[in-house]
Amino acid sequence: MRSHLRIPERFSGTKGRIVSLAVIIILIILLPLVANNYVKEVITNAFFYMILALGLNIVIGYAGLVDLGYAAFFAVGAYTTGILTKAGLNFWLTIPIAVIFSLIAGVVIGGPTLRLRSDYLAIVTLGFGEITRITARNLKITGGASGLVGIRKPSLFGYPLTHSSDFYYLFFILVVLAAIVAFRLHNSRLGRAWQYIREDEDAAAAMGIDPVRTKLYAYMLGAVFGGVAGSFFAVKMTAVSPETFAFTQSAMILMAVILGGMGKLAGAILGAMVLVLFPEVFRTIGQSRQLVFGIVLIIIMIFRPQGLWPERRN
Amino acid sequence: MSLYYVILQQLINGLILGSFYSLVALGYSMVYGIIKLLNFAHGDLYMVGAFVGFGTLGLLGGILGVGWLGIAAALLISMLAVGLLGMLVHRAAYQPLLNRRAPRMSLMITAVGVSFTLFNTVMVMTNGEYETVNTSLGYSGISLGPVNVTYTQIVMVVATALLMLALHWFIKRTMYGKAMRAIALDPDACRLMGINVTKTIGLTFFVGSSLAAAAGVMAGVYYGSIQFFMGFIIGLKAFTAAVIGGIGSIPGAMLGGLILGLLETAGTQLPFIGSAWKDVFTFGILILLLVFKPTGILGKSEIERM
Amino acid sequence: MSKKSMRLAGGIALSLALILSGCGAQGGNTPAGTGGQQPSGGEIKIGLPLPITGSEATFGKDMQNAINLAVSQINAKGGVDGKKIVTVTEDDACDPQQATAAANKLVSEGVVAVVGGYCSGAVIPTLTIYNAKNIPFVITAANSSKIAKENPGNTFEINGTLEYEAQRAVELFKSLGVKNLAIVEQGDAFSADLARLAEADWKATGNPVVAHEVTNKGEQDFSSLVTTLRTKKPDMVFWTAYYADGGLLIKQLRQGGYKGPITVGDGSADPKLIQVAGPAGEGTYVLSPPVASYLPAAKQFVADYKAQYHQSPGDYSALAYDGMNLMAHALKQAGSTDGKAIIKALAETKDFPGIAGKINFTAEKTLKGSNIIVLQIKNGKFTAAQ
Amino acid sequence: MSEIALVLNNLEAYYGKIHALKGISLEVPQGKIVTLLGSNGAGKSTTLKTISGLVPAASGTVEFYGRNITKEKAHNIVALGLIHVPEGRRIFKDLTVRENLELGGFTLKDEKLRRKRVEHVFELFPRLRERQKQSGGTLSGGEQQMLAIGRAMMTEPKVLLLDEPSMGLAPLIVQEIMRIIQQLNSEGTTVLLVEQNAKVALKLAAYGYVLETGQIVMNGDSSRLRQDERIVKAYLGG
Amino acid sequence: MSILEVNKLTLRFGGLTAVNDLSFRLEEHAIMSLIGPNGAGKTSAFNCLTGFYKATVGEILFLGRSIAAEKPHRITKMGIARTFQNVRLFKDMTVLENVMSGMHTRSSAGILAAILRPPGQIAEEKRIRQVSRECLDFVGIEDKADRLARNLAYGDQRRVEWARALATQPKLLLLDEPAAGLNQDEKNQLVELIQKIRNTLGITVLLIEHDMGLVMKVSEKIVVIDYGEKIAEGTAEAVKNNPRVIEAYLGKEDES
Repeated sequence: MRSHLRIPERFSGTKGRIVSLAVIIILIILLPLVANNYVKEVITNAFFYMILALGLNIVIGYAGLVDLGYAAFFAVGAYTTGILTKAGLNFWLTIPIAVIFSLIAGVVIGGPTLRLRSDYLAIVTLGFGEITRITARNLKITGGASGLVGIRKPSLFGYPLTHSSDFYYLFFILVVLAAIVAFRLHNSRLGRAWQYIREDEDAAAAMGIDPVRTKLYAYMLGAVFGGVAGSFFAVKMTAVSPETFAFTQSAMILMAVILGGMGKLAGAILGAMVLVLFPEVFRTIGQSRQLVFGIVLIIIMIFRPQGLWPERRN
Repeated sequence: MSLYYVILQQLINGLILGSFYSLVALGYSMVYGIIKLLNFAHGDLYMVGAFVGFGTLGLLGGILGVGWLGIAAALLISMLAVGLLGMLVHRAAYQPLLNRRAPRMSLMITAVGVSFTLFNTVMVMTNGEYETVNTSLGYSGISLGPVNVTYTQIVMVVATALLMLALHWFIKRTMYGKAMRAIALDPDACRLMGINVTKTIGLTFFVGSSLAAAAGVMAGVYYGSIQFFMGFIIGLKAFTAAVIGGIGSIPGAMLGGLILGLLETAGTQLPFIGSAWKDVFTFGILILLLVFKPTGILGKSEIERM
Repeated sequence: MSKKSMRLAGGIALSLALILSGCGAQGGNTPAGTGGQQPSGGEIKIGLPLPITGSEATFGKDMQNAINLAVSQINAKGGVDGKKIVTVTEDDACDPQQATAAANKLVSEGVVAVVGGYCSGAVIPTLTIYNAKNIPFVITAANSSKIAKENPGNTFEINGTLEYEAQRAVELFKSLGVKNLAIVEQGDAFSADLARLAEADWKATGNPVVAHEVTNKGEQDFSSLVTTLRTKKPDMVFWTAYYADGGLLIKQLRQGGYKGPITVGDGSADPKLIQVAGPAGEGTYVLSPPVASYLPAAKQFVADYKAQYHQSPGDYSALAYDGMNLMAHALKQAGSTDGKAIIKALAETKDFPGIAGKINFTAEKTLKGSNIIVLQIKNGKFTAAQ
Repeated sequence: MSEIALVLNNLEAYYGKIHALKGISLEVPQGKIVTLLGSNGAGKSTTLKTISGLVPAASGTVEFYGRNITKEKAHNIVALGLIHVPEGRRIFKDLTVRENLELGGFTLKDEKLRRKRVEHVFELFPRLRERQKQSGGTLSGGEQQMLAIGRAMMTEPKVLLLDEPSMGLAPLIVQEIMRIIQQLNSEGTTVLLVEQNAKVALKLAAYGYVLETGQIVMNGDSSRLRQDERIVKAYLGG
Repeated sequence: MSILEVNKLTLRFGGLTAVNDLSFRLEEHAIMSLIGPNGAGKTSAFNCLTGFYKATVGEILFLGRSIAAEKPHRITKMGIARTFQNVRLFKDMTVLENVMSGMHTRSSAGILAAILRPPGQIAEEKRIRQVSRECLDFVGIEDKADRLARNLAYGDQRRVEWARALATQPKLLLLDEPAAGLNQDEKNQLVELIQKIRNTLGITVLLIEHDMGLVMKVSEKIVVIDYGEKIAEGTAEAVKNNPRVIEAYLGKEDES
């Protein structure tokens, strides 16, 4: 009986979803035709946080692991690309290298700590984040405290990417790719394994799932998202400095995930959008905007503790 | 200076720094212990405490002077005011989420929101200015060769120790203290004992926040300068200290604070580390410690996830 | 489900509409891609990218106040060629990402020129954004040596570069007979740069740097650092960062038994340094930017500032004031609001009489000559060092 | 003549989204043991939780000696003399046995009285006195159940709600617990007993109610219920 | 031959000895029960067998291979499945997804396959679903496959757990108090199911149980432990009449 009713319901749901998604995508594609650079810049920034939020969502939302130092992965990608392009390497070639380094960072952070309880994991990841930032600040190769400047913007098939619109579209494509990868990961054998572990680690182990290895995969994949986003960040900003990767940055990305709704792809996207757009919309109130932001954050959490668009099925 | 004096002086330095960390970590750990919340706003309560103390000193300074009497009054008033603020934060921001049994992550993000709110409120109110805390405390003290300890430092450490002892007594001996420990274990069972759980959690916030305020006032008096973002670093450090000791454990927080203070001091002094790398050193030791003793030094080993 | 997605779509559309309208009011009707727009209604719009929130907010506000004071004075005298100057402040929060957004916002609001800039890290990524629209930028505080390297041509620095300051510091140390130097910085771009330059210059004189230490911003306890420094036996401790923590360091150096001289860089040249350090501050040498309170030419400015804002001007207030006046002067010289003309006028600046000293530019568009002065704390006051 | 200690009137409650109680009415006369039987998920525990205020009632009333306590907070109900010993004992594992008992007397304002009551519980359960400094978690299952009941006795309640006191205990221990419940009852405490183990419960209680999917499907004197074929088949193991 | 051989197994937590010098053998295709009073160490022994606890001393051989040092997920992969005393489902996932977890060790798609979705991965997903549905069908709740686990009645939640264990395609199934919380009707069905698991799937079954009636009905062999030690072993009849068992376990229960 139920399944009879469910099929058309589902169908219409999917259809509605496809239509609204198509509308959104068309809007996004057409926007640069009417918007000025500021709007494009803000939305590009939102795209950027969406990629990071999708990556962190793998760690936090899918696998249920805390990470207060996600900016470290982002830093690894940004510095790898920054250093290598300054050394003369083509930007696109630095991406696979950034991926490799982020993977290594994921293993280094995940490896020794995955057996820890969540709150301890919180401080350890925070510690790794700080270690990364301080190391970047103290080393010569990373440009020390003032970081790397003068990173060249890349070109694509001979076309130099310099305009706001170029990066707008580039980051939009990245968001789409990231969303597809995140979606597919979530709906796969590995994605289910993450969910099992998040819900009950012992039961998952009893089903033959290796908790440590599975969690490590989450860290590694999260790290890759962060690393790739970092690579693009470096060339978009043309500068990388250690303070960009401070704890507040990690907290921002974490907020995007939780504000939107942990574990939910659309939630991470929505959260990143709210987080970037909110302070911009309230730019006019000047110094109080962060105060208003804080209050709004509390209010949202009180009324939507599961996030704006939570993962919840009936 | 001979090596002996350097070690002695650094031990003293570490101890004083550590006792501040301990005092802030205690509140962090208490709140964590009872509702499993990483209260990122705790450092900001410390900051607000410093400002309330500063304001009180300004108001009462004329009557009580800016010596120990005035400072003691400022300390008490700030502890009371910030304690109440902590209760307000709990009631307004955290309890609604606890009532809905919200995920712990949401609670944590709410704490970030509270931190933002407190931090920016003070920023707007002080116009982002640094304030200078003027007291009549001098630098006289005890000197052992090149080793210096001022009377102010001695009083601060003694006051910190007294506050910790008082807290220990409160937690171990009074019914409310026992209730707090019981709520940490099983809040529903506590309701069935006739314990008003919400009120007791509020009381925990009061105690934790007033300890942070005490540390804030003392820091203001001791260092002489306060500003709206002074809570951020100490918040992170207190969190670290609480975890080193075993989060949720009161003696653990005290121990963790002292260890952190000593570690940082050692990191500054040690060759090849120095001040530039001292935080890397501290976090490195923290991570190693957790890898080998995954629940902190005095933490209970229990398995649960967020 | 579909309802939800519709709601999301609606939400996105709404927020897009909000930002579009937030800035579109002015930005929307200006033709895209052209430089200096013709301002309507006899106004010249000038953008101020400054840190208004975050830990550097104090400095941002000091600068904002000074610039607005300059603007009100200029407008009171009839403005520039009969046009009133209006300012638009955008918060960069000392963060590169926010700064880029702020810069784009200013551009889309149609600013003709930009004055301000405090954190080098936040300033650098914005230079090309302004340059793409030929918008001139007078930087009144940020002075990392990397700015000149990245300057696409539209940017002018009126704060003396750190190279000059480092040289001035080394001269001072030599004159005081220092041999062993200890440097303490704060790990940010500015103080690290100054520390690095000073260390190189000092070593070039053949003398050793016995310690180069780093503290964290907002960290209040330097006692272990002090003990460490004392074991290195320096003849001079040089603090290259800001006044709040600098005051604490001085106090704790004295408390910890350090008896040698102390010098602080221009980030610490603020009366609050004396307040924080208290009696311990006596005798400290201060490398100061031309701070208003100690400049004979700035007496009137200080008085006006106090009258207007009921507080003393901050570290970079005088330079910010000069920056605005310089920009107004250049606008007059250019005789139009065309960006290229203003940039040309700025580049041709000759002996502009700022309250902080005469302004001339090098080929790199940085301030020619050093405007650093050496002060010393005596009887709780900054006085010119002899 | 016996007064009615506890009356439930058409009580409804939700447990999350599940309609757990669909109109429960029952009476517990003073001085008696009344048992509530039913399979897992029938709503027995929810009934007790609704009485003691842990779960809010959606409609209907709970009256305690004529006083409507439906909307009272859990901690206030305790002060009235109605104590709920929850399923799974729920003792404070990291606190000592003595501290557990002291917390049972949280509502007592007088420290001396509290100490006296602890002594009284120790007389009732000498094994707890031996272990008073041990932490609750180190006790065996039976001892934990004793502690849970002893903790509830600290306020000398008029009515005791016991949820599955025999759960997970070996038969020998179950017998001892039941003996204790009987003793408390004979000393004047009214008991509402929820049990899986119908055999044991009906032996102890004077009256029984049978709950199925949130509704009372049968009630009567224990002796009558013990004879009922349906009961025998479903709960006593035919 | 014996599928499982436990030799002198001892488990200590600090000062407490949970399992003491326990030895027994389990023959292939048998149904055996491990019984004992509460706190006797039954679940601790179970946790040793499945790798959740590491035995302090002793040897555990599964099909002749030592598994005492193996991790739980490895043991599952070798062919031992278990259920938990208090049902531990993935509550916010559907019944089908719960059972699919059992197929984890019997499938192989990795990260790249998840992202690229080659035909092999799609076929594997299909197979996982199909086998899982078969397992649900076997325990009789196929119709509830798409419901959230948390919304199921207790008895059905138990069934999901059994289906999930069966989906790991074990050779040996360990059931930890499977009858707890079931009514008599459901207990009778459980007995049938246990027999069906052994008879049609050929899986050896070892259970811990409190319900003596059920134990007596279903087991071919019973091991009784008390205070972590084995006090008796044998058929239901033999154990029932063993005076040590009566004293430790049954007490004077049957007076009514």
